[in-house]
Amino acid sequence: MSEEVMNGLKKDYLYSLILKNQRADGRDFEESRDIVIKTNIIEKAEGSASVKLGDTYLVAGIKIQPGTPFPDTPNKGVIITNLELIPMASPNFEAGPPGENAVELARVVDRGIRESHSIDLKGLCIVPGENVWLIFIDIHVIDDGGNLMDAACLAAIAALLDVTVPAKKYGIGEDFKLPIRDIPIAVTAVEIDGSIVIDPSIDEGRIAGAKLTVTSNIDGSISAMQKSGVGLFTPEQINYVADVAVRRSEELREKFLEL
Amino acid sequence: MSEEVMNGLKKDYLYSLILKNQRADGRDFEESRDIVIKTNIIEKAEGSASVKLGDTYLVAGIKIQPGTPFPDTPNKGVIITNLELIPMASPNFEAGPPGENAVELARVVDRGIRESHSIDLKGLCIVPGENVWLIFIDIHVIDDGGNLMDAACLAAIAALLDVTVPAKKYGIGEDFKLPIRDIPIAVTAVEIDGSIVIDPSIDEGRIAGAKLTVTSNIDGSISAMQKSGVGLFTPEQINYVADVAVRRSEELREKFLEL
Amino acid sequence: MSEEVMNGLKKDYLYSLILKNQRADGRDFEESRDIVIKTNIIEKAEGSASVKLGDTYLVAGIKIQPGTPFPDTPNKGVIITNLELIPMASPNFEAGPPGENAVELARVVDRGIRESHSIDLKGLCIVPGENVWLIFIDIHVIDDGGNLMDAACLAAIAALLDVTVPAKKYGIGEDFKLPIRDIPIAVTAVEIDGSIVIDPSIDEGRIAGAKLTVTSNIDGSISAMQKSGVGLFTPEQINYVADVAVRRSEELREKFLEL
Amino acid sequence: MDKPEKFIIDGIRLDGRKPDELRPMKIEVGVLNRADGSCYLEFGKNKVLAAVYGPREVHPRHNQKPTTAVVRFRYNMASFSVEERKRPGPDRRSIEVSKVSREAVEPMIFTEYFPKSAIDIFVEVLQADAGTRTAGINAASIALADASIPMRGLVSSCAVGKVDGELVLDLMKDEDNYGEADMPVAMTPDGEITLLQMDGNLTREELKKALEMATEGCKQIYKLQREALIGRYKKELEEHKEDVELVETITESEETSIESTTTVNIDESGGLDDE
Amino acid sequence: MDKPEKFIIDGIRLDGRKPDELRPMKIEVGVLNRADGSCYLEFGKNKVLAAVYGPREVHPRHNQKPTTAVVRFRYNMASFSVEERKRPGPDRRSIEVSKVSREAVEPMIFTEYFPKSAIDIFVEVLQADAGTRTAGINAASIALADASIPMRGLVSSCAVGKVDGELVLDLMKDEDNYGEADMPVAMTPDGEITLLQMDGNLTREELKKALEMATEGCKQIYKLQREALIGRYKKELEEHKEDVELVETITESEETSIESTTTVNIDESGGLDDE
Amino acid sequence: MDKPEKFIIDGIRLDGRKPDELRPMKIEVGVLNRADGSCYLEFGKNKVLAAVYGPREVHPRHNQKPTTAVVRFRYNMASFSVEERKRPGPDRRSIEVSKVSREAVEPMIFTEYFPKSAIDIFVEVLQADAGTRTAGINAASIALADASIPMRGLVSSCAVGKVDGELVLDLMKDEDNYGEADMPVAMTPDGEITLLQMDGNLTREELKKALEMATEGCKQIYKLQREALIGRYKKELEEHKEDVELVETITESEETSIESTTTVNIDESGGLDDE
Repeated sequence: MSEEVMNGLKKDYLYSLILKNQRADGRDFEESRDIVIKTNIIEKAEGSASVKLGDTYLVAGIKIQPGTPFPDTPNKGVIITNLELIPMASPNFEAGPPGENAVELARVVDRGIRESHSIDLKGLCIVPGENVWLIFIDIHVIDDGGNLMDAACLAAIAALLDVTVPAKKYGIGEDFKLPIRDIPIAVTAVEIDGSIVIDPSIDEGRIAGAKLTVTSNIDGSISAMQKSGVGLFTPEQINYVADVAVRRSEELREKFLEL
Repeated sequence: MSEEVMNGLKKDYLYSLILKNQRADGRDFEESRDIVIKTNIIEKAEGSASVKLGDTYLVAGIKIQPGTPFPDTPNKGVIITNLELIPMASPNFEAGPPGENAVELARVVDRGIRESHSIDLKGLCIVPGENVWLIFIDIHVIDDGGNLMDAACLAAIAALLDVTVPAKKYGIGEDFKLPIRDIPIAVTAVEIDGSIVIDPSIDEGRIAGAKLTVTSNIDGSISAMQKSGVGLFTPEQINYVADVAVRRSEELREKFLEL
Repeated sequence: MSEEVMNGLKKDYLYSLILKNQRADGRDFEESRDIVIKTNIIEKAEGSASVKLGDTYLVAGIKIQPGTPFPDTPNKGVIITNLELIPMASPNFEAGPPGENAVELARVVDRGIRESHSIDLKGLCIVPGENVWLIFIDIHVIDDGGNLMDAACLAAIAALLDVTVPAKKYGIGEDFKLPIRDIPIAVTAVEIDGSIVIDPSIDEGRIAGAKLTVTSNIDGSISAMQKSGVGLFTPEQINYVADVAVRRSEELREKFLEL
Repeated sequence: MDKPEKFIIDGIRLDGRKPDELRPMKIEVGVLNRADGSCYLEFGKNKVLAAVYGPREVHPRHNQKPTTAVVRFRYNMASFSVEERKRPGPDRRSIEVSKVSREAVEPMIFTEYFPKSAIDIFVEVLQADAGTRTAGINAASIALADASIPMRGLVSSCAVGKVDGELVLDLMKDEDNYGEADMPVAMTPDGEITLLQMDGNLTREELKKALEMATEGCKQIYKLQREALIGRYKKELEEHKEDVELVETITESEETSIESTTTVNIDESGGLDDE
Repeated sequence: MDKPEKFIIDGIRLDGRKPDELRPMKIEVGVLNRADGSCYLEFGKNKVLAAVYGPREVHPRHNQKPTTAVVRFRYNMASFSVEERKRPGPDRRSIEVSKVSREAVEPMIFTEYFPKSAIDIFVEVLQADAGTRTAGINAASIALADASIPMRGLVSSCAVGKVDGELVLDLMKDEDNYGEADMPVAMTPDGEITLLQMDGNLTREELKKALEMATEGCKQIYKLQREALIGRYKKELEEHKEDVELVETITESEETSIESTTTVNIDESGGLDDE
Repeated sequence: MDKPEKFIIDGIRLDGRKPDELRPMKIEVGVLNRADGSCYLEFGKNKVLAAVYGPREVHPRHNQKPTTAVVRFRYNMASFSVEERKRPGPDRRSIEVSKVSREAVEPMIFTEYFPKSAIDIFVEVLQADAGTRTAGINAASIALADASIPMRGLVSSCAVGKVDGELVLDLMKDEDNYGEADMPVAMTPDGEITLLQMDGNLTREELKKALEMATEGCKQIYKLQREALIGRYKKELEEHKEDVELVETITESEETSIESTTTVNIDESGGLDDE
């Protein structure tokens, strides 16, 4: 009960701030929290990255091994994206197979990478119909500080940029860097009492009505979108978020030059 | 609690009717409810049928694809029968893997078809020991109005009669109609307060002591029987139900001439 | 509640006995309960044994069939050890996949056999990298009277000694006795109020702080150890239990000459 | 089918539709006995059933919410609904579709009226041909109304896609398989968005136009949904002759208002697509 | 074994039995310590254990029934009980066998004496050779009595099958594999049927005769079950010398009544078969 | 790597360590925001995270213990932590490691202070290189302290193994793969044993010596754990300037007592190994 009272108070407080064009951590509505990306943190993985986005912390590891292609794409490599909301990361997460939130996060990350054609899957064919490179993207959420979506997308693409395909180990020629052709960046916004704020903190995420993630590419086009949450957007709000997301993704993409 | 009171009242009412040789819907003890069978309702399935038996409604779909035979029957096709009591069909059904009722239904349907040698499994061998036709019978219960067993058996055999084996699609010769050699029909009776009634409604099924399903063939022989429910039958009752079932199955079999 | 009161009283009683250097069933601290081992009790298994250890009763069955070796040991047979705490054996066991106790028991049994090199796994290779003998050790706990670990280890090794490899059945030469090179014996001790007692009864196991299993070989060396339970041992206690275990295992090993 | 060279020839799509045309849609309300509300819906070759149970008790109890109803949505594909037999049970795709579908209809339900209880929505796909999630949402929305669940309004759903570089409404299977973008949308009668997903490639200008096309598509569907519910209502009334006089007045005026805003009818209007 | 040409030669079956003869049966009562009641039963090459716990508390509580006990029955085959190793855990066959076995014994239990509680019956098949479900039901029935669960009577079970076109009692493995019908039956002492399954092919006349044969088989088994329980009862009494005098009178009279109706004994009587 | 001919040459191991030397260890306390206590720990190439939540409510309630807290321990390996990708979710090995790890730390927790509640310990292995369970226990012990869970003392853990017939402290991966014995141990500050596992081959004399080596190893680790916690404590104090004066006195005297018993520091001391 007292927890519900607290949540009510917190909600009222955040609402009152929004009315005054303010956020609890002093950010502007279009401002992200600080981001720290580190790559090559797990030597045993073929690629890896950790992302800190404000209080959110997660790790992505890429494992690569040869395997059978899907029957309908015999000459293409395979991407398998998995995300776990391990109970370490939040009192709200439980052990067990991925629930709907983890599945949604993994699938939106996957679509962003896949639909931007970021990875040249045809370049990952070894023997057509028989042997291709399987790319396992595993994202481990360690600390849930809100907006896991953007952090997960950043970690996935950062880890992919770090990948060396271990061809030699399997006797399939020389090792080579995974060719990455685009850097899709996801930007998430939420609607709170009619206002739109970018990169919601965990408390903002909790009181938000609807959430929208827009993943955009180097050329400014959009490769994935996902609305979630029990709430509504007007078409105008969608277009506004898309604009902000494309702008913001350009700034974030510069992060990757630093790596 | 009030639900239990209602159930008690309903039980008393149905019992009192039975004593007067009556049923709640006016049927005779040996009378089935109306049956409507439609076939070829799912174009993407190789065979399909819906069955309405009174308030009960279910759909069977047959998918056929080549696959490996069982090691002990290398030159025979394979039947896999599955039935789902999806939560749409009744407030008493829950999502998840099939429970004991669904498993029992599927297995009795399967035995009726298998033991009547309705399908010529030897005719479904492609390459002995390597490749045979797999026949997946999937039964989807949509609306539980009682006596799912008889409806499920009808739907399965009706869908099988509708099957065209898609040989061409897999480059294995020309498409052909699945050869059906018998039309096994299941008839279920329940014991209520010493009386035997055929094709129980959902309320009759609920208050019944024991239930007996008899699946019989064109030649009047029996290919499967299953007693279920916490109750008893005398041998005389069993023989009586068998007689009624064989008679009734002959009437029902005529339905299939209409298809 | 009353059950907890009873448990409290039982605990006090057993504690008071221990203080007087006594056990509820009159045994010395280093004394095991009676053991009855029977082999070849399941004709359909390639090897089998039942073990009664006091009130504890369990059955081990060995099934052997050809299969694929592990990639990293292409010329070795495979041991798979499984143990089930079926709900028949105790009011505390539940149906379902093995829990942590069953997994621990199976793994300690497995390690004792594996690490003593009791089975010559290289002698179980049929075609290197392709076909080897798979040895399934399945242990069924029927009646939990305490100290399942020692009973399970005894049953496993007794059943292995009973094995005839069914080579003829699979057209791979003549049947042969499974060559067993060592007889690892597990001895378990528990700490109760500072004292160490061997082969705990179920009540002793329940009130014990910590438990230690030591599996030793013909040459007096140790092949597996496992401390379990929420309690502590001093290094001296560990060494003491190891000494007792090696001594006791020599006595038990003589049991196998009787088989 | 292999990829065709062109999807739009002289402004006409492979199945004869114009770029902004929906597939035919057929709606039957109240088709199930046990469920509190139900709907069978076909559009194009999609065939879906929706059922609603509730408000009803929540088991186990710790899943209850003290101040609102819990809305649960289970989207499921029958094993025989697709080309290759699908293994029964939920996969990752259906888990995601269930989640976004729930979030598409839940904003319209007065959940605050039913604290501690559950409203269960079940969608079964009997045949799939691109657009099953939008079909399911359309059917669920009607089933909710049929179950007399108090709602702010019906939700309508369709997809906009891109083929041959051109935006088209309501992708059918081949357009979906080889198309350049797919964007399922669900909307309130006021044009507010409750579902939005997209994969593929859209410029910001295309997104803007796509949202406008989706709005038009959802409007057409809304009218079909409303028509179907009124049809159901009239049928019920006819079964209670004594009430007919009063009712006719009501329904006629309703019908008039419909006819004044639409010329769509079941045969010539369209369907939905969402993947 | 490959299919033999004939299963019955000169009225004798492959294992030497007459068509209406059961396999040998061996019964031990009260073999387990932890269970409230138990029974080890062999017949033919089948070896099964049954254990009963209860009446005891039901977890989770919403599985309780307010006016009767819940009866639960778990039939399980050990991995090593069959030719090819069986994966541990329930499969579809064992789920069905558990259900019909529960329904075979539950009608005889006074469940109304123990509202809100559970009676748990566990059957473990240690070795299987056709007829495990009937073996399990026979053993379960004895274990229930051993656990002092109030019952209307013991349930007895055996199968009737058809080989070479002839009805035979209690199929063994080869008869089951290649036979033309298999019909496991369970009966009350009054000859009422609590379990009946059949697959294969029977005419109505054969069914009638098969039920008669099953009735005879079950009668024989009932006597063996009763004998085993009395044996157990006497043994217990011997362990309480002070009560012996009173008891001997009782048991002698019981035994007399048995001997008057049967000449079967453990070695020359038979077993059961149900699949 | 293939098996090397010798693991110890002139008293030096393949990675340059002496037989009784631990791998380098790095400890960071309080690295997570959501958890009540946390620790990141590297030793050798192992990288593990530990988090503690609690005391907190137990769901479902029938898992509560009326007089003590329930301690739960989940050891989990990330899919990318090992050479071949590991399937997500618990396997038999991680179930066993979770159990013995819980039993390694639980004896030190004052569980009786928190009846009906749960203390949850989560260990995630981000990179594995032999010794992950001992690394996890060391990190968990610190995370428990960081969460202010009342404890009798810290638990410290390392393994002793046998290679080339010689006992060595803290096996690294290659020594573990080809070694003759592996014995992970966890100890209280008083040298009492809370975890002990062994597989391989040890004589009774070797066991005795191995326990002595483990005791020395755990002592060294204990000091590193204590140092890390004091570092964390000081940092917190610095963030609360007003309290500094009082505190400095305390921590200085603490530090002195540490320096008087150890010369180990983070860079030159070692790690742990348990498999």
